[in-house]
Amino acid sequence: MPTTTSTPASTPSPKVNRIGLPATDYRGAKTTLCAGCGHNAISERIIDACFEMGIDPHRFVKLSGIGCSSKAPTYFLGRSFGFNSVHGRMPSIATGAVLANRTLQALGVSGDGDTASIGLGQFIHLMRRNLPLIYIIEDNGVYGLTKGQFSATADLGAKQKSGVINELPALDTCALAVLSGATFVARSFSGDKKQLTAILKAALAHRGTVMIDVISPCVTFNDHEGSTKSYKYVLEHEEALQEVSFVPAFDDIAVDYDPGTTLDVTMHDGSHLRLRKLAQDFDPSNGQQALDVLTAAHQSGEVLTGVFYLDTTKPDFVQQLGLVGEPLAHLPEAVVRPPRAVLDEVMASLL
Amino acid sequence: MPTTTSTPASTPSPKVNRIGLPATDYRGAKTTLCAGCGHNAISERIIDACFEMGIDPHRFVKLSGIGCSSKAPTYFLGRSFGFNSVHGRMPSIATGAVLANRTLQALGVSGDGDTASIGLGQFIHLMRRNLPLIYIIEDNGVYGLTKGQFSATADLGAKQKSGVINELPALDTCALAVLSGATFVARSFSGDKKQLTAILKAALAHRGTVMIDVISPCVTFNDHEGSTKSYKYVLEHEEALQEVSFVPAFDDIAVDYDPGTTLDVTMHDGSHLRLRKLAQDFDPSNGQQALDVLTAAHQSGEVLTGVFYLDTTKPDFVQQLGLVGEPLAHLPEAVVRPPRAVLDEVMASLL
Amino acid sequence: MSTSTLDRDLAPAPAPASLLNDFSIQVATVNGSGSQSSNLVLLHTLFQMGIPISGKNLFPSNIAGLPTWYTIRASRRGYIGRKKEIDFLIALNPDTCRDDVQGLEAGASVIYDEPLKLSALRSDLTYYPVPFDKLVAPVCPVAKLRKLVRNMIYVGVAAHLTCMEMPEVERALRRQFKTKPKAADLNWAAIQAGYSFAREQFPQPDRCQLQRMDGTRGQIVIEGNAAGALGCLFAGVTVVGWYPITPSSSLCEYLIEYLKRYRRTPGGEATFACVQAEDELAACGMVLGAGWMGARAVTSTSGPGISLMSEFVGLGYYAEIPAVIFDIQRVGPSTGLPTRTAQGDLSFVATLSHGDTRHLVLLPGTVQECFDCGVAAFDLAERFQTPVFVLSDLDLGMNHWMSPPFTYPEKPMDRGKVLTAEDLRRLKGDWGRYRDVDGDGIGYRTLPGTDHPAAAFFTRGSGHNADAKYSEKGADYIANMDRLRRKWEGAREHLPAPLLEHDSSSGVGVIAYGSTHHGMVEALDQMREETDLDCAYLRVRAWPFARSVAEFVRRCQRVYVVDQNRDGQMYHLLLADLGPELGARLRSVRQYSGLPVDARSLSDAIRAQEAAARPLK
Amino acid sequence: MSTSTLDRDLAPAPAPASLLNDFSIQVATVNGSGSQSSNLVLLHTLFQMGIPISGKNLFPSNIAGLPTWYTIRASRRGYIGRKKEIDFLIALNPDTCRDDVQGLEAGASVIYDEPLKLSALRSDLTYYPVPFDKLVAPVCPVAKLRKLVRNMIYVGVAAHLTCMEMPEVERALRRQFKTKPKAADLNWAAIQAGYSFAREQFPQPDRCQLQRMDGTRGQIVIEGNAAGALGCLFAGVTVVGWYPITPSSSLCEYLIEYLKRYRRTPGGEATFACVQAEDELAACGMVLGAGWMGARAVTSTSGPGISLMSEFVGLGYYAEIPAVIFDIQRVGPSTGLPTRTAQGDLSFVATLSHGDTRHLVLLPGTVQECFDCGVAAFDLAERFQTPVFVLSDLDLGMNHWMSPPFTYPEKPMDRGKVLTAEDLRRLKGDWGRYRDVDGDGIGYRTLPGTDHPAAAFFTRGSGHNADAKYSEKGADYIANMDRLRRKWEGAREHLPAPLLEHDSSSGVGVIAYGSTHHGMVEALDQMREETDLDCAYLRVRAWPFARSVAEFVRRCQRVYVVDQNRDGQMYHLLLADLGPELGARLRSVRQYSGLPVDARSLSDAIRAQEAAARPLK
Ligand SMILES: Cc1ncc(C[n+]2csc(CCOP(=O)(O)OP(=O)(O)O)c2C)c(N)n1
Ligand SMILES: Cc1ncc(C[n+]2csc(CCOP(=O)(O)OP(=O)(O)O)c2C)c(N)n1
Ligand code: SF4
Ligand code: SF4
Ligand SMILES: [Mg+2]
Ligand SMILES: [Mg+2]
Repeated sequence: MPTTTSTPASTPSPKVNRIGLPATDYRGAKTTLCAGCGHNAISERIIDACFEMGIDPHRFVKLSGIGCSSKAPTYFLGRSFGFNSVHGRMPSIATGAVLANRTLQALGVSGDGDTASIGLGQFIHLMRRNLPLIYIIEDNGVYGLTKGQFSATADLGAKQKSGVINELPALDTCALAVLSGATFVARSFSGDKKQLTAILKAALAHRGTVMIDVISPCVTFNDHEGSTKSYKYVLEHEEALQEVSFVPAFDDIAVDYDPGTTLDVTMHDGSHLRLRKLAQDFDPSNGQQALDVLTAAHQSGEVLTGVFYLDTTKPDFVQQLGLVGEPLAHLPEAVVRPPRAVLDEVMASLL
Repeated sequence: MPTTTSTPASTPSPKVNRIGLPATDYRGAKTTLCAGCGHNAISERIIDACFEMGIDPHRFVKLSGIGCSSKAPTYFLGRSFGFNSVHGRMPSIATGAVLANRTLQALGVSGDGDTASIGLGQFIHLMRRNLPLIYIIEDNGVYGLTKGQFSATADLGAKQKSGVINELPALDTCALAVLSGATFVARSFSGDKKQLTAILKAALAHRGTVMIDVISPCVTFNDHEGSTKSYKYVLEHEEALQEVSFVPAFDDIAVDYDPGTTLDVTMHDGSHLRLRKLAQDFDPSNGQQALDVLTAAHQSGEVLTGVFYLDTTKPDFVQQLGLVGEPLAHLPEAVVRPPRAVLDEVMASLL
Repeated sequence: MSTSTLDRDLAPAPAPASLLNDFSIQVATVNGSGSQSSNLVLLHTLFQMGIPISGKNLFPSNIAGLPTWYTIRASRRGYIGRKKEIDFLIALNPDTCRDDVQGLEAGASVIYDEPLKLSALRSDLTYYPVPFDKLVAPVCPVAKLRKLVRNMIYVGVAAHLTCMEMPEVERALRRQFKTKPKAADLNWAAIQAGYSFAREQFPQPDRCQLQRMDGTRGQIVIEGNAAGALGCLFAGVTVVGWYPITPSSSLCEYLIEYLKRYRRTPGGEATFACVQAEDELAACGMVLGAGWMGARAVTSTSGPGISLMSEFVGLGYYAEIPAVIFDIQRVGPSTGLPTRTAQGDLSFVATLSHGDTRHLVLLPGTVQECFDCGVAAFDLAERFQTPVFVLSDLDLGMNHWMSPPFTYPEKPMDRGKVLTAEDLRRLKGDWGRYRDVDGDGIGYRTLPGTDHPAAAFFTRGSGHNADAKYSEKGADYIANMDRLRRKWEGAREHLPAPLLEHDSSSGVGVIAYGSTHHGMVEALDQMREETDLDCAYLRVRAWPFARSVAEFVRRCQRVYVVDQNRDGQMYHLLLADLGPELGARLRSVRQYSGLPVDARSLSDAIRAQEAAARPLK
Repeated sequence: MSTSTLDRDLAPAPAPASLLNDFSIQVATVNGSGSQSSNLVLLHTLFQMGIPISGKNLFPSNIAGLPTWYTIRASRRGYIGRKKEIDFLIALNPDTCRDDVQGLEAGASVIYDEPLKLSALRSDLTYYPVPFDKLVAPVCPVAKLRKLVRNMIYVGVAAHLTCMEMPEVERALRRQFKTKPKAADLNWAAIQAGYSFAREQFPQPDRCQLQRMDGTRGQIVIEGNAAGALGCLFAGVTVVGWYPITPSSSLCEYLIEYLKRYRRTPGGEATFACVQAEDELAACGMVLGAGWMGARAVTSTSGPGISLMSEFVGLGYYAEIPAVIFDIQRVGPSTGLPTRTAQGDLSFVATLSHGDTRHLVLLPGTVQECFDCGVAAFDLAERFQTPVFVLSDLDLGMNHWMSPPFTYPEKPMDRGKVLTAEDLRRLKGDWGRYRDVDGDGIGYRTLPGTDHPAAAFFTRGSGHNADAKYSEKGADYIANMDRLRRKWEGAREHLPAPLLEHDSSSGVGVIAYGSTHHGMVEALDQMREETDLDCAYLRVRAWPFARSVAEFVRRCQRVYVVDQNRDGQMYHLLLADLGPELGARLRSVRQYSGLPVDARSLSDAIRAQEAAARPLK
């Protein structure tokens, strides 16, 4: 079965991309994260995906909370605006930003502590609104920046470096996202270059909330024996739901695929997400089934990756609100300040 | 199939209950809620259940957030301590209170706004800890006390009195509770005296987090045509998953039941929760299945009631923390202030 | 039915001049009983008769069944603050009627529901027993409507007793029921029934009398929250993030109404986005996100919401993001008295959030200023790149105020220092977000989406240098903090200026702010007229203070600072700002019962302190 | 290997007296490189030699790879504040070494990694180039361990140059690696390698010299957060709700360690509950819930967490619930500089939350007081039934301080006014939660579970009367608020009293608080010794202030109030409290670079202001 991806793995990247920018224009400041941190690999994948998709950096915004993960946006797409806000509250900042300028592509980066502990309410409400945004959780099961305490995605029974055992069940952010209304829900692994890049590209083509939980080992505090978010554990327990590939709309290649084994989803921009079935028969348009496989994986201790849920039909929040096409932020005075007659009318009604 | 319940419906309440208190000792201050408010009916059911179970009022505590619903604890069990805290944060207050005195029975009362909007994060984290507590959401789909704005449990397409349509999907608090780790999850209706009383009694017999979402119409702001939380709508769309009855441990009656159609669950205190199957074959020990029926009901617009999930084996938070049996709050100085030798030991290690 | 059947000639003769167009009517009912329509009919009738009025609703934190008092004040001298004494009581609430009656001054009048049998309570009042149920039955055959219509009876009774012009009553009523002519007819019948009954039963006119005058021409009646909402509308707000809370909700609810009506493109698209957030933290975050993006964004809340916004406001201050936050104050601390008024958030808001912060705080004192501050706040937020607070309160925000019509904003919108792609080309990309190019502490910003390779910068609440790069250097931190302080100092003369409401050479001054103004004006007259104490009066309208505040204090020997809070928050802000030397002239006057401040309490309090300071003539 | 192979006789001769036991060593590395063990070996060696020391870690808000500086100060006079000048630099960070060297005063010494080639930078320093990689290789054959062991080389080099006693170095090292003898041996070999190398290469002794003295006998070395945790342990805390945040996390982490170790029943059951909450709101809520239930509960946080706790703290104040909240302050506003120190939350915390609030704030200045305040805070919280804040900071909380051992709390726990079932029977159930029976503003409370029909009451953050019934009455509100204020006023003399650290009749005074104390003590000596300016020094240890603060100010003409924040927060609290007359004597001195305040900057600042006030002799 031929599948195609546009990850650098299969085709060497050209000097410049389709909008004429070199890959270096997608890089950011030098990382200050630990060498080997999963978050750095995710930054690389974001750089790859944006470069290859020909994203215009100045039409891209990066938002984050607080944590090692939330620092990451400084280290990619340096030519894009970034906002490193406060702990757990990126979703609301992003909501305001996206509504104020619907024409930009927004990427939110969060950590598992940032999202599943302090930020849980905002996270779910963002999903519920289907705000057009890519939301990435760089998920290491611990609070990296505050030195290794368990987060709410730490698995039951996982062991801390100090030997302490986690006695609480993990919150599954993918299941929560499906349940709450996100329209594109996936899980990947920072070390899975091919899958993560393909998912990120598809995310860039989606209109609505994309929630990607990326398992991203913390080499300093959570990469030891007994951790369920270590490189070793994930490599041994990763189970891909599908083989994910992405054909961008501008790559005008007709590629054969077998509809019996591969599902082709046409994205909003005309590109194609191709999901080749692996173990099980799985329909990503069925939220119910998504919850099923997630619950099952949870019980078996598997790290299930892939695209769990995808709905390309649901209106996003900007559409729901019926916003004008131009950015609200840039509407001129003549449009946003009603004329004198309106004030007169209102005053007259109060006489 | 004979089933028995100890609700007043089937057996007239005696003058005093098994601990010798009259029903009036379970009443509270005169309600200041609107006449006909569902919340008042829930208060009545709580009074019934506590009276019939012979709960000792002084060993019972009531906690709430802010809202019409959160005012309700003033109107039942006036002889119990109550704490009307701040909006959406009852779970953390309850957590501290329960840990400080594990020997009291705690009941948390919240609203759908209180829980599913501002309080969502705390709600889920309480479920995750399986704190021994009965958590009741008096769910009317609106913010009653602030005059009728939609809450996050308002159904997609529900109509406000002013005609505004809700465009966001409802959060299903039962599904969230199941997903997060609560060990007893149910939904009922303020108007369903028999079911609600039986569930409340079972709740009093459970050890762990009990989450009961009670649909409770707001007669002032959400009882009109177009509402999906009106008396009319719920009466027309309620679908009971099971016929629920409860046999308390102290009611030493052996009652026959057909295990083919009725599931008997032995609760922590030796009492029995009897669930007689109605439409479908349903196993409340299976969280997966709970999510399935909830999702299905959601899609069909049904108000599905009953006990969705029940796990009588999981240790609660107090057990997990390995607390002493006596209330932490009352441990004497000799127990909580280590002796001088301990300070000497620590000081010696720092020399 | 027309009003012509009611004969003006039969109306009682005018009462003693003292209470002519100068008294207060209080309607004591149960909330949820629908009396608000009747009260508004009364209010508008007086207003239409040219009599200056104000209407204040004292309601419980509850939806139905608890005591509520609506007080209408008529004041021929134009006082619109609360009057302490009730001259005319309409007692309909069985739970409170005894207390209500006992609380009256001798000589007051009482309309009451006959079965309540109140006339035995005191002998120094004038009683008008009215059999409401008997009167309403024939007027309103549908029994379940009677509860609502019943309240109109007292409108008719009061109209007769106080000599309202019935055509104006009818006009007020029909205005009230504009969209429901049937209901209007029904209610009009009830009014007439009350009127006729009173005319027969109480031929003697009451001492509270009304007479047409020319005190309201061209004026409007509006709530401060509606005024604030209009301010936002005309400020060109585009993003609204809010969470319901009394007494703030109506600001956003009005705003949404206005936006829906006046801010759609011809194609019906919205030029605004309103989001009911999941809580106040989120509402504030949305506003900051939108402000960062370059939109004019607003939220409105009350005390508990302010507390919850603390962390985000600190971010806005330190990352320098425009935001407008209305705080419609209610009585704190904690949940406090959600339906009572106070000025208790002032000092908390002024330096909200951990670390050294100083915000811009506007203090509207009238509904017109709620409008003006609404407009100005956005200009200031964008000019100073910082959160701007508008501190209103329940009294100002939710009560009915008479006001001159608002004036259309003449100044074009000030979008502050924003560099476009063109600017950046001109500068050859050499710019830094937090550089103090103009020496006013205000940097230039670019907006996301600006098409220039050097446009982007990284916004953060952590340490940064003048070029918006992450920095932990002490020197960068100090430079940044000092610049922020400079920026704030520089705002003093750009905020709504203090108003010298009344000048005097007595050496005694008062400083008040916010809704206190209305009681203050009247209290000043009282002191001048009753005891010859002529205080100069400066009304402060913003923090940080303009230099003229110090000048005012310098010209006085003693300055009474009036606060509606326990701890004298404005007094302390002034003391801190003026320093000990001038600050020694300040005296604190505090009122914090939760009721709108009244002139009598104010003048009593000031006179008492002044008497201690020096014997009055 | 024993130390006997190292011959003390070969050690260089003592240096000029001026730097004998009186200098600072700064180790500049990259964080995550494991240098902290080496630094602690140095610190403890000096301490064991009887030389007063302090150790300060200046680290980035990041986990690995960024510049970090650890500074050890030896002070024969016992000064343990930060010293501004670095006398001895160990430069290992290629990214900062040039700046580090340029920042030195003339005459300083530099150990550096030879490849960095620093000696060309300046000619007025003494350089000790050390080939770290070459030296470590033979000592540590396992390549991947070298990164860690490498840092021990500089211990050996410095030991030789400054004449440390090698047996004490070894003792300090083995203490450090108590549980890992193999690692100890390896590291010891590295130290010796450094020592031998230095002895050969640098026979000349450095001017920074150490010599055994008797300045640390019986003392301990501890971080303030560990001390605070011990305070909680001995206060009998039972419920801990917390959320990680720098620089506060270690307090709860230490506390959890101590509780696990010392607070289990013989059967292994926990007499405590620690919960890592989902955020600071929840942490604070848990503390209030537990406090309401009658438990001693604590949380610890830093600025952002304080902001988030605002709403709950207002509830605690108004509903009168005991709670202990540590704020280990870092540099704000917003995220600010999470790993730098400040006193910037003081005024925010003092009146935290909307509405009129006033809290009890303890201000420990030493690690011992972190312990003592830890104990006292719980007594005060239960006595006054209110949240009590303990304001520490990063400097005090996370740095290493020498201190006398802590003293076991002699006073039994004060659980405050709690009525038991028996009490209620005696009172025949006639009590009211908020009645002011004793005239001190403090009511009696009952605890949930109390077995008496009249025991239960309803706790709420909304209006209530003296019997804890819901009330919206103005009179109830005022009575309650006035009582709360009375209660707060009454606490003045029950909080840790101001300490007159130094008296003088010069008429010039200083007031400082918190970690500023250590720089202050030294600055006073500097001023006295260098310019004959002998300031009296009052150290304030709590808010509200005891009356002795006013007495102190009254005895002075000018009082310098030292704050580690931009806006002079303590200055303003004092001005507000003392009033304008006495307040006029106050002068504000502010230091806010994020570094622990040093004596030189303080004495310079005070002298400059004092010179302007009157010429110094
Ligand atoms: C309000 C608030 N509380 C606490 C902190 C401290 N803090 C910084 S990062 C962090 C946790 C980060 O964990 P996560 O989101 O998982 O990111 P990671 O570092 O693991 O990538 C915490 C608790 C903070 N900055 N703000
Ligand atoms: C922090 C805060 N925000 C807002 C409010 C205002 N408020 C009071 S009750 C309420 C909503 C209550 O809705 P719900 O929980 O559904 O209770 P109901 O009244 O419908 O029973 C709100 C928003 C508040 N008290 N505190
Ligand atoms: S501490 Fe962990 S999460 Fe943080 S940068 Fe290092 S490896 Fe990454
Ligand atoms: S407003 Fe609605 S929720 Fe509130 S008391 Fe009335 S009926 Fe109940
Ligand atoms: Mg993490
Ligand atoms: Mg509700």
